[in-house]
Amino acid sequence: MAEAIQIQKASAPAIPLTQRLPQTKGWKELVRDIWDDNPTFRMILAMCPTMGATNMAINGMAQGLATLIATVASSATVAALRTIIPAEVRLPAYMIIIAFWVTIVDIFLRAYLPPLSAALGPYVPLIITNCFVLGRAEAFASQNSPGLSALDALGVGLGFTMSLTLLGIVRELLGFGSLFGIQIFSGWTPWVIMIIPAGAFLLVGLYVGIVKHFSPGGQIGGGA
Amino acid sequence: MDIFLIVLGAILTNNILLTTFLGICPFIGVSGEYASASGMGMAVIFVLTMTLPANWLIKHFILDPLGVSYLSLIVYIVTIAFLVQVVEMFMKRFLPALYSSLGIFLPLITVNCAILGGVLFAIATWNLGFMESVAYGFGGGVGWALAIILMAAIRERLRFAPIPEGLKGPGIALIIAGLMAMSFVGFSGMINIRDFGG
Amino acid sequence: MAVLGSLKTFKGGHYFGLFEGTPRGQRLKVAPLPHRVIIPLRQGFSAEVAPIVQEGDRVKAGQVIGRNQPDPKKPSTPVHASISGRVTKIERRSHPLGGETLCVIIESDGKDEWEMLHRPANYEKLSPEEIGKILYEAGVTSGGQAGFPTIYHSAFATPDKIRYLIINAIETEPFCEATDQLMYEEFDKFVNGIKILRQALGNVQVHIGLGYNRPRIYEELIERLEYYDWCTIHQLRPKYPQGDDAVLIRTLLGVLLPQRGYATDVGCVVQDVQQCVAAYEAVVEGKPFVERVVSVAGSAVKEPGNYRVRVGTPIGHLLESNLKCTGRIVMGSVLHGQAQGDLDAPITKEIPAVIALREAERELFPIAGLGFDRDSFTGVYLSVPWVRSKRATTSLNGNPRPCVRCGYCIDVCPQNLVPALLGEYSANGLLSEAQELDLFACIECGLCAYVCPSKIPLLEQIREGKRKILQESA
Amino acid sequence: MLKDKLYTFFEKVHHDLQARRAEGLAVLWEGIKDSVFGGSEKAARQAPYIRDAIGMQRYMGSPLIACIPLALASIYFYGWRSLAIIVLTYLVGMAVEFTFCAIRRHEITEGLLVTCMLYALSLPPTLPLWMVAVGIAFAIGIKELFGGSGYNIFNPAISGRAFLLLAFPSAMTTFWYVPFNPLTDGLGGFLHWSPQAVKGVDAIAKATPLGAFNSPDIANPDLLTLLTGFGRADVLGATSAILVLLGGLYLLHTRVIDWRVSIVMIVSAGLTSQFLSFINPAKFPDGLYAVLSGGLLFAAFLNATDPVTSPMTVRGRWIFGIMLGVLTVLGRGLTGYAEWVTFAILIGNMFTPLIDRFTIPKSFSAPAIQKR
Repeated sequence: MAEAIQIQKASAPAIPLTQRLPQTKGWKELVRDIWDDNPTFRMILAMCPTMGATNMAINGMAQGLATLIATVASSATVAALRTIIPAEVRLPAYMIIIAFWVTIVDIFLRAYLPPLSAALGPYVPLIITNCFVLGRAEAFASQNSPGLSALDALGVGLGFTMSLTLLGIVRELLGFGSLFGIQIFSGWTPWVIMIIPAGAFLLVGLYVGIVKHFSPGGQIGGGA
Repeated sequence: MDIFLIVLGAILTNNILLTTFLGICPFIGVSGEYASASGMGMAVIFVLTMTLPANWLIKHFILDPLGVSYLSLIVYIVTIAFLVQVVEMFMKRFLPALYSSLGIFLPLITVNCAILGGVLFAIATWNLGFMESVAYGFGGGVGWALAIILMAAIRERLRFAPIPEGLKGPGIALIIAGLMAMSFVGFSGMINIRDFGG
Repeated sequence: MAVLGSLKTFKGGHYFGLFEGTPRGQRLKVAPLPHRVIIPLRQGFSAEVAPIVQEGDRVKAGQVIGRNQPDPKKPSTPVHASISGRVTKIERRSHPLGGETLCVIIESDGKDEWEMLHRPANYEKLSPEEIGKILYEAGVTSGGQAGFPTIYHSAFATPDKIRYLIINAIETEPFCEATDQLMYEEFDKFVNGIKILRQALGNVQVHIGLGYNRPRIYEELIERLEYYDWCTIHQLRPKYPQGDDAVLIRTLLGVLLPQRGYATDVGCVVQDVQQCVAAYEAVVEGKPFVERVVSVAGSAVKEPGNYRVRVGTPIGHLLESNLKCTGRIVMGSVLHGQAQGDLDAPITKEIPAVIALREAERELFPIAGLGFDRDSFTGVYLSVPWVRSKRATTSLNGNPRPCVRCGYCIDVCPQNLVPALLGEYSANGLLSEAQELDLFACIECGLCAYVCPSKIPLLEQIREGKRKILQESA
Repeated sequence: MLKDKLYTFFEKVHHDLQARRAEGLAVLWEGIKDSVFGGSEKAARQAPYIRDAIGMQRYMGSPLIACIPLALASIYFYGWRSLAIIVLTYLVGMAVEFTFCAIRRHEITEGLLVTCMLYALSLPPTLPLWMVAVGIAFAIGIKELFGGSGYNIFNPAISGRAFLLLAFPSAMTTFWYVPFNPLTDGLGGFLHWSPQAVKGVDAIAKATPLGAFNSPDIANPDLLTLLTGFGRADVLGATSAILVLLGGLYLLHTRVIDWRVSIVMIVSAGLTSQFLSFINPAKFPDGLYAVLSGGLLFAAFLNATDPVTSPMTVRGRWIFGIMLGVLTVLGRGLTGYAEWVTFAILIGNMFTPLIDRFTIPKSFSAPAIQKR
């Protein structure tokens, strides 16, 4: 965890893509978080839901959005409470805050979208241990205003949602021949391997390689 | 016999890492060197074997009777963090040799999803009994440790391999994990831990 | 005397086929006297001695031309002129076994006058010290590339620590036939040389390692040494590198040599046939060690043969009229020796053979060949025992490729190492890990690189690794 | 001399390609030159100055020689379609490998030829051709992602096959032809495209030996059928056990494969199955049947012995062989998959670096002594 946070801090400066875009602080944070610090493909964080919840595009998207909401909410909360929480107990406190928000999201999903909740299984509660949620809280929200923190978390969450949806699309397309549940190829021979864990590992590995190949630089990390 | 089957199943058919994707981040991050990988593996075995029964007890004797199971996530994570702290302090005090080899990995484990994930799968999803939970905790830890140790040995052998630049490090590790998962598919259907749940 | 019935051998190794241009069974011929000899003032790894002649001096064969004060820390022996004539030059040249050294160049006067050592009446009455002194004065150095002085004032062989004298009478290097021939032709000198060396070491136990493909010598040795209980004759499989000190001692005595150590560290002195003969000639005939036997061999040589050659003879003198095509000249061993570009490089006391190999030749689709004349550790070619000469060129016989971990190098390694890993680690700078895998147990026999189907220069990588480690620790 | 002229030509074109910065093409051209001259023109620049006659071409050529009878037999048994599978495999495999070599500028290695042959021979004769192409593309692609021959942790042919097994399980495991039988069909497959084309849908009614064993209502083929392959439905290369054995013995003779992997694997599988058949004859066949069915012989001689993916130490090879044999039999009996040889080899490959790590032999030397 400590490692992951350091990596995130270290990777912040000198990103060319950010300089070609509008230069407001919030916007910069957002873009950096979506692309250059993309939690899955560049930071290699939060791998469990990345693979566990992406066998269908809709699952990937739902998992991504759930994570996004939890991240934004907890980052904003942490930022709001940053002056109150004593430094010594900040990590446990952050975890409790995150666990609280994740519980809310989980209960919400169970109440209003039960099939989706069943499909995602324990991967929604597992958002608690997605290191980048805690990472954003520790690295950014603990030093910034709630608004900026929410924007920062939104960036990360969008990047995460994007990656998961992308993975889900490919896996569903090859695995079922459909997209968001709609059959695209008729008479498609399903590639079963894309639905089982092995396919997830291989695909994420390839994605990581491709992303790193086409935009080298930045920090590829991998911590807890 | 059931206990033995659960341990075996947790290692082979329901490998916590290769079939349920738990604990991949440290699996990728710490598998670069054999020594640290085996240290991390041992630490996970240790913590998982302890936290699973502890959380089982909390669920069945505190949360369920009080009817506050909606708080379970928060309680689990706090318990895990607390237990890891206790283990760390205990080790530092009484087992300094073990502490020096595992100590640096212990704080990392709190946010290792293998721990919380193991708890959620065993207690919430499959609803295992107490002894079964202990067995699953131990077996899951062993399965995770086995995977990371294999991965470390493989990556040590690939030290000088001309892997494409983009895949070096995490990329190739994920692909290796994919092939490992492919070979573990062979075990599927042998034992299913779900069958032992209530 | 104890005779051991069973054949002894060691793990690994390789039986080489009979290569094209091997002078097997050819009688020793006396090489014509060279017009000029170049005599290095250093033997192998021992210390360089100071010249005691000057340019223009006249010398006789066997006359001392360089010596140091005896110093146990820097072992050396006197160096003798090997022909009679005039010293024309004293200059630094490269030593055929590596490095630079001072050399004395003598122009022959064609007379071949000798200056002998003082000759005692009966060697059997001499004390070890006296024999040692004679051997020292005669410049008898041990064989092998180390080239240490045999006994006297050597820091590596103090007689009281020595328990065994080991006679290396098995020649397993490809192309090296001269010492075997010497054993046949000078059998008396050989046997008496063993006795003299034993006496000089204080009557230690003697173990003779002999190839089992030499049954005649074996029977003669038994006949001659039957009544001595200090002597054991071992019949060994003629597998390369049985003649290496570490392998020979392990096979005969079951003792492991320490890493970076020598035979003397485990109480052994290993001597070759040539040294036994030289010891006899020095002590009984008073002849300094200025002439040795050398095989002139290889696929580029017209008439391979075994010669008695004066030390310091330039290899060009032996080869120039004898080459049938251009080739690569290797001194000593084709497996671990040095290629020599300079035809002026002199024969030294340590060099048993001069080998000229044909250069690699282009072949169309060599993969399609049946390969009756190919030597291989594997059975992929139909190389058969009745083909009497195997092809010997410098060709790699394949393309360099990444290691496929076939394990052949492990199979052949006589030291039970993992050469593929040693090479990989050495080449990639993981020196401490290479050392953990006992890099220094490697005896540099070269077999790993010989058998490697991926044509990885393992020997060179391992040597480089050792060199780097020694540099770092120095 | 023809060969000298040819060599100069090769050198000239290579030089031209490099001058035009077409380095990818230059790499391919170099590969063609290497296959013509076999490295015979390259000289040893360092000791040892003479080298063993075996090079990678001949080393990798030996399994191919062992496979030629199997390939011919597969054409006989299953018609020209099996040749189409083999040729397609080579075309796609080479295309993928050449692309990688040209992009990554590393030499083309001979392992490709073996991989393609072993992969093609381990496929069922009914497999759609596009699946053949996908599988071999995966196999070679994964190998190249690891850095090419010599660095691949997993046997490429087996990983390609495993990919197909997991991606298209029904195509890989349900449809089997009855092969042409020399006793009744004369020239058999040499005259036909596939058994189905002659015998109609009935041809797809046969179970493989393992399939027959696993389903109680199909009679097990007898020993002679298993050995000769006459009337035995199986994958292309493993139909006739005798031919596989012949190839295996040839490879053992050449030392290209190690008996410590192949024979040990076969024997341990046989013993394990024999022993377990006493306990549960419904799930475990007797030893001989276990060895002769399910492609075990083929895999033991040709796949498991792949040097890159099996341990390099002697003790390691023992462990590897025993592990594979036991795993195969246990897996077949305890899980639903008949294809356990494939999984066992993948698992063995996975363990190889670890086994190698712990089986480094102890050198024949005493520790260094302190010098004065």
